[in-house]
Amino acid sequence: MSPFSSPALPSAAVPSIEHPEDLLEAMLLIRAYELRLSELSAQSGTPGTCTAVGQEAAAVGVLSALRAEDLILTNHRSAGHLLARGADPGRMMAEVMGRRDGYCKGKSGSLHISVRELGVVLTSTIVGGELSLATGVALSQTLLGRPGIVACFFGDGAAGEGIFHESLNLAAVWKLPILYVCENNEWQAFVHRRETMVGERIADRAAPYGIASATVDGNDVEAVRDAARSATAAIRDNGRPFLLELATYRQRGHFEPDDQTYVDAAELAAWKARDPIERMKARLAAKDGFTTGDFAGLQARVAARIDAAAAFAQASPWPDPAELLTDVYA
Amino acid sequence: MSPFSSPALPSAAVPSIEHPEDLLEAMLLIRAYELRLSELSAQSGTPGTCTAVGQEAAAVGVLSALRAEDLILTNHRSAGHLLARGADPGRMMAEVMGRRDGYCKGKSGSLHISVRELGVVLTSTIVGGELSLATGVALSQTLLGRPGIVACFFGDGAAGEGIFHESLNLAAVWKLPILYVCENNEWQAFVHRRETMVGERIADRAAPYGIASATVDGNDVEAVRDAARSATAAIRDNGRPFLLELATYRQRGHFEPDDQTYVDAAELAAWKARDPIERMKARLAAKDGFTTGDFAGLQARVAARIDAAAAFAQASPWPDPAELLTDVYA
Amino acid sequence: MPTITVYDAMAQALAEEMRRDARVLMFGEGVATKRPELVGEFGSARIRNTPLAEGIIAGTAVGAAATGLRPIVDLLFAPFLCYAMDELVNSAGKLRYLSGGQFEFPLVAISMTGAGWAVGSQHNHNVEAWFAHAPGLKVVMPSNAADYKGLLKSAIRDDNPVLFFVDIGLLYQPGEVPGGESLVPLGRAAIARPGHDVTLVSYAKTVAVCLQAAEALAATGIAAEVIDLRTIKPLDEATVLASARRTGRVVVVHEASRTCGVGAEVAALVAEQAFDHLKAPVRRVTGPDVPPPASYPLEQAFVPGVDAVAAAAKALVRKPH
Amino acid sequence: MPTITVYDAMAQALAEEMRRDARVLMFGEGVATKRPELVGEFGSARIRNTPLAEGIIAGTAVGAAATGLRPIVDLLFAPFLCYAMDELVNSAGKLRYLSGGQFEFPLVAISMTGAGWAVGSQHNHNVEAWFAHAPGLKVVMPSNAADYKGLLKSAIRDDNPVLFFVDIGLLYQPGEVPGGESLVPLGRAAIARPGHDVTLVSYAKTVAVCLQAAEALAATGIAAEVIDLRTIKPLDEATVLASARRTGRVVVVHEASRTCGVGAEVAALVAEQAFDHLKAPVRRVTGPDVPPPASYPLEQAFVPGVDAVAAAAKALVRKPH
Ligand SMILES: Cc1ncc(C[n+]2csc(CCOP(=O)(O)OP(=O)(O)O)c2C)c(N)n1
Ligand SMILES: Cc1ncc(C[n+]2csc(CCOP(=O)(O)OP(=O)(O)O)c2C)c(N)n1
Ligand SMILES: [Mg+2]
Ligand SMILES: [Mg+2]
Repeated sequence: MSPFSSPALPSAAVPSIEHPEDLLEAMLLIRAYELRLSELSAQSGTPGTCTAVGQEAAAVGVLSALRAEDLILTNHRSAGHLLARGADPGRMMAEVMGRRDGYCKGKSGSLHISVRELGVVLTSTIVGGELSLATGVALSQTLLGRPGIVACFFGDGAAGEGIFHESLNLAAVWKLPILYVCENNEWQAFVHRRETMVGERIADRAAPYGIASATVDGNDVEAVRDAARSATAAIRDNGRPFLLELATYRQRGHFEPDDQTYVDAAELAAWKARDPIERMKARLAAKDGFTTGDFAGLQARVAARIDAAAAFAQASPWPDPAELLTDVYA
Repeated sequence: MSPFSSPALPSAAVPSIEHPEDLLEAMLLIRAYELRLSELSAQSGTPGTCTAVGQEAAAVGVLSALRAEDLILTNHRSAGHLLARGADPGRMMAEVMGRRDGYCKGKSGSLHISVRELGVVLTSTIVGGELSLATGVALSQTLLGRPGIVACFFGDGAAGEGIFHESLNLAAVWKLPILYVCENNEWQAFVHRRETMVGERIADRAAPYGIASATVDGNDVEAVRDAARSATAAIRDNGRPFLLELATYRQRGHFEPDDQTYVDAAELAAWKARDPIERMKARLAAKDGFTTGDFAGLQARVAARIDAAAAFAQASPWPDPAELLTDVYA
Repeated sequence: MPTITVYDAMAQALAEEMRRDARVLMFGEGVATKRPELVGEFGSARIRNTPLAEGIIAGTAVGAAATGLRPIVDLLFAPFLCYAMDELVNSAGKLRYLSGGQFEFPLVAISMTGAGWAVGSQHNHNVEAWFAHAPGLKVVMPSNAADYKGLLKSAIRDDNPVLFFVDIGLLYQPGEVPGGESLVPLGRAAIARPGHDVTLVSYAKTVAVCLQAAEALAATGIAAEVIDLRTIKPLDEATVLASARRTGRVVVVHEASRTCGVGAEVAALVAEQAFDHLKAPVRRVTGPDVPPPASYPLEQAFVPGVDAVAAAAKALVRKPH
Repeated sequence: MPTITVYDAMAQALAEEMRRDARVLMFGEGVATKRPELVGEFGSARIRNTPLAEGIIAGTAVGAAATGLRPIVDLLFAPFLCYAMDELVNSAGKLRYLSGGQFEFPLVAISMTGAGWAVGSQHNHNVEAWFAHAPGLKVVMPSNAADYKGLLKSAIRDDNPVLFFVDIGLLYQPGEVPGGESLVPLGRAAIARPGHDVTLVSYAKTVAVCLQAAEALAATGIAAEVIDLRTIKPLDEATVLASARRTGRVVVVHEASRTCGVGAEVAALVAEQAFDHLKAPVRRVTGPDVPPPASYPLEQAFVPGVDAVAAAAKALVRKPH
């Protein structure tokens, strides 16, 4: 059935991340964006954010495997997903700052940025919120005959909420085309993952629901992309959900600023040594003759974009006070 | 730590179900109790109930493996658990009828009968309610240094609620002594279990949490008792949760009266042929020389108890209207 | 006009709206089992049983609504809404606003509540006020078969999330239901009986209680006006205030517990906006602040009775001012 | 008296009560990480981190409370209570009643809410009225450091489930806190400032708004009495009504949305019980019926301001009657 054409999603152009250098540049952009916001929030009146520094390969690897027609659900730690999908860092920063030109008119702030025109729908900062909504989005895709699958990003912590289990089970029973992407970054705000579960792998929770799964090195952007490609191929083929777990690490605190006094220094150092950007840079240098100069060029390009974004956001006006009362009902 | 002695639970005598004939008699009592209430509710103003006809072996088998010091949580389909624990069928019927002498003064009705003095605590008719509470009861046992473990009965449907997952995970992480007993009776009110999950076994959901599990024939009372004995022995030994799944079948409707038009006749007939009472009776006849006369004797004893119970309940007065406003706050 | 039960009136509304709009679908625990005629007409893609998991049922509806479908979910008994609060309140009610208006949430969440089945407060708990207090939601709770049909149809056509409460005490009550579209708009109260001495404001099963009380009052020479709110949010303030200003005396009646209930809102509204016309205090006759019990006589005692409503109205009319 | 923040006042209350009663324990997401001093003194059995799962955190507290422990759970931000509604409402609030009084539920559920951090309505949503509307629960929401300490201690000692709301706008505000036991009883409002022309009834962060408004009103010759409810359920009706009868004019002020909020209850109470003493309508000055936005200026605009409160009070006093 699909006699009704609902508004197509997404409606804007989605960039393709194809070449190894694109992967690196996308990660650099995310890193620069998040570090800039961290600096700003440390100094002045800019609100704090949840950064995903150290997890850029997860966002970029998965997004590079998606198609324009696919839809995405994400959460509080969403900047990487949004930027890799092609969101404008200026409008994102404006949103973080609560300004008029933000993607959500400043009403969201950093925690629930949706960009409908890019197919990034229904972002929720309720941990597990995206898991509760993804099934419905996938049901729409299926019943309205739209081609895209649904990618749903969530954390290892979210996998402790009951709604994770309800979502997986329904997706399995109803055969919904969902790529569940668990960014297992070892932290759940101020609690280490180890304190919250027996065992190591979230992916193990898929099998009882009859859902296929895989765990890959989430700090290797090409490994993530390859795993996401085969997972999405399977979903497009059989219409069933798949759970992809990305083993990674949250290098900075939960919410800026965060002194990380509760973090084990050795663990942090070990993961910093596996930084996804450094690894990709080294691989490019070794394999493709990527030079320091090439890298500097990428960094300059990224820095310029972030400078422009910050300037745009800071110049954006506050919302009109009357906005307090709009957008409640359709 | 346990400097504080909180009121001991349970405080009343709990019967022991030892001999094969005890197992049979306990099942017969449950069957007679539930059929009597079904008849009463079909005729007159007696409220309907959720019966567990066909599932008696589950209740009796597990309860026969528990000790007096153990605590029990159950749900809307609790009559078997209560009776096997030694609850007075007269006070139970009075509760079902909303009378003053009910275990809960008539305020519960059939759906949430708790009997604190027997250690049957916090019965909830919210599907999954018992799963949400069992962890706290087990935490009390552990921290207050009380010896008993906690048995938590729930259905295959309850295993679809997210709280099931949260409960198992917390019990595993905190090492709580809980025997999770899933009575998989193939029905979830008016929905067949097959429509609600991929695969057949609820027990498969335990492993990802590091929880041991087993599935046994829930219509074989001795098999259930044996499985419950080894599960409880493991829990008493290692202090960790265990999930025991009992494969059984709900022979009557969800809530009396129920015409079961939605039930597959062949499936129902196949399960009726595996009736737990008939099977135990046949086994006793074969192995222990149990005669038709012996059986008639048991049945007569049980019938007399149920007659007396019904008479007691029907004679019990309605609660005083002032009771509407009591028992809200401690 | 044909006389049918509330249950059948709702069944008509569902079938008509599904026929009208292929984006409308319905799911929930046992929905397909209980409505085989809808499965027959619309197929199993649009009428679905679900696993037993209210959170994901509601969440799926919210996600589907935002992306092109118009789901109806049956969440059975109102206390089970507790498992779906995040999806209804934090997602359906807030994500339009938080996204700066990017999404619409045309969905209906049906649940049953109220005394009548002696099943106790884990099945019977009137929580409509919760959803009136939360932003971004609409709340409907009709009192008769025609309104159940007409309001359910309007709720399905509305582009916002609507909580649709069914009073189980009314479910099998027959009533006249007009043919044709017979839409009843959301947000419009009905004057169930006109009168000029005192206004009885109510909704759901206690509308009938108020009508009986009005009948009894008429016998003593008091003309009571009975207002059936029908929609709790948006509240039809104009109709309530016009009546309050006309009669100068208001009794608010509902089954839900008193504290912070819908009656508090109506009383506060009247005390604020119709104060100058009031000839007597605004009275509330409501269920008590206790969990509804199962025992039949206690359950019945929970619900405001005709005598209590009539007595409250009489006291206001007699009051010198 | 020492001056400490609300956060520290609460920390004192927790430590003192855990010292006093070995059955008291506390758990929640990050509780042990954030309170290492309590872990140090009381050990990791009594101060626990949990998995990220509000339902089971609350349910565990309910089960533990019924069987001998006295748990405190930190559920972080009030919107997350949506995941714990079943456990709080259907279990903690009802199972004593449904069991005919067999169990007690001495537990405290702490959560934060209110404007101040510009985090939007999935972190900031004042839902205290929900729990006042549900049976069997108590609800506390203090306005100053001394009350945070004294009421938290009383909540921990209470044998019933208490929802303890922390206004994040107050969390790091300093205040004088007396030494010693300094218990503040549940259910008792405070007269934060006496006056005879108009009564401002409030709680949490808007008490300070009312005090500033009272100051401004004093400059124009109007003596406003400010009542700090402190406990929302049980509501101290006597204190509110005595003041309303004395001044004849009442403004209810809170940050939560208007419809079916605590202000509706207070206004309805006054309109019902103090009607004969009222010289003017009962006014509500509350947050609007919209989700609190993240953008800082919009978030601030959500909260009732000094000017709005003073203007409402002035209008009542000027009103001829
Ligand atoms: C229901 C709910 N509980 C708690 C929080 C507070 N919180 C925000 S993020 C977070 C940690 C989430 O951990 P995880 O799912 O692993 O995602 P990560 O932050 O590591 O990306 C917590 C506890 C929340 N936003 N929602
Ligand atoms: C949260 C909730 N949802 C729905 C119901 C209605 N209901 C009562 S029993 C039941 C079926 C439960 O199935 P299962 O857990 O398998 O237990 P069984 O009844 O088969 O013993 C349902 C849907 C309920 N009581 N609570
Ligand atoms: Mg994480
Ligand atoms: Mg079942």
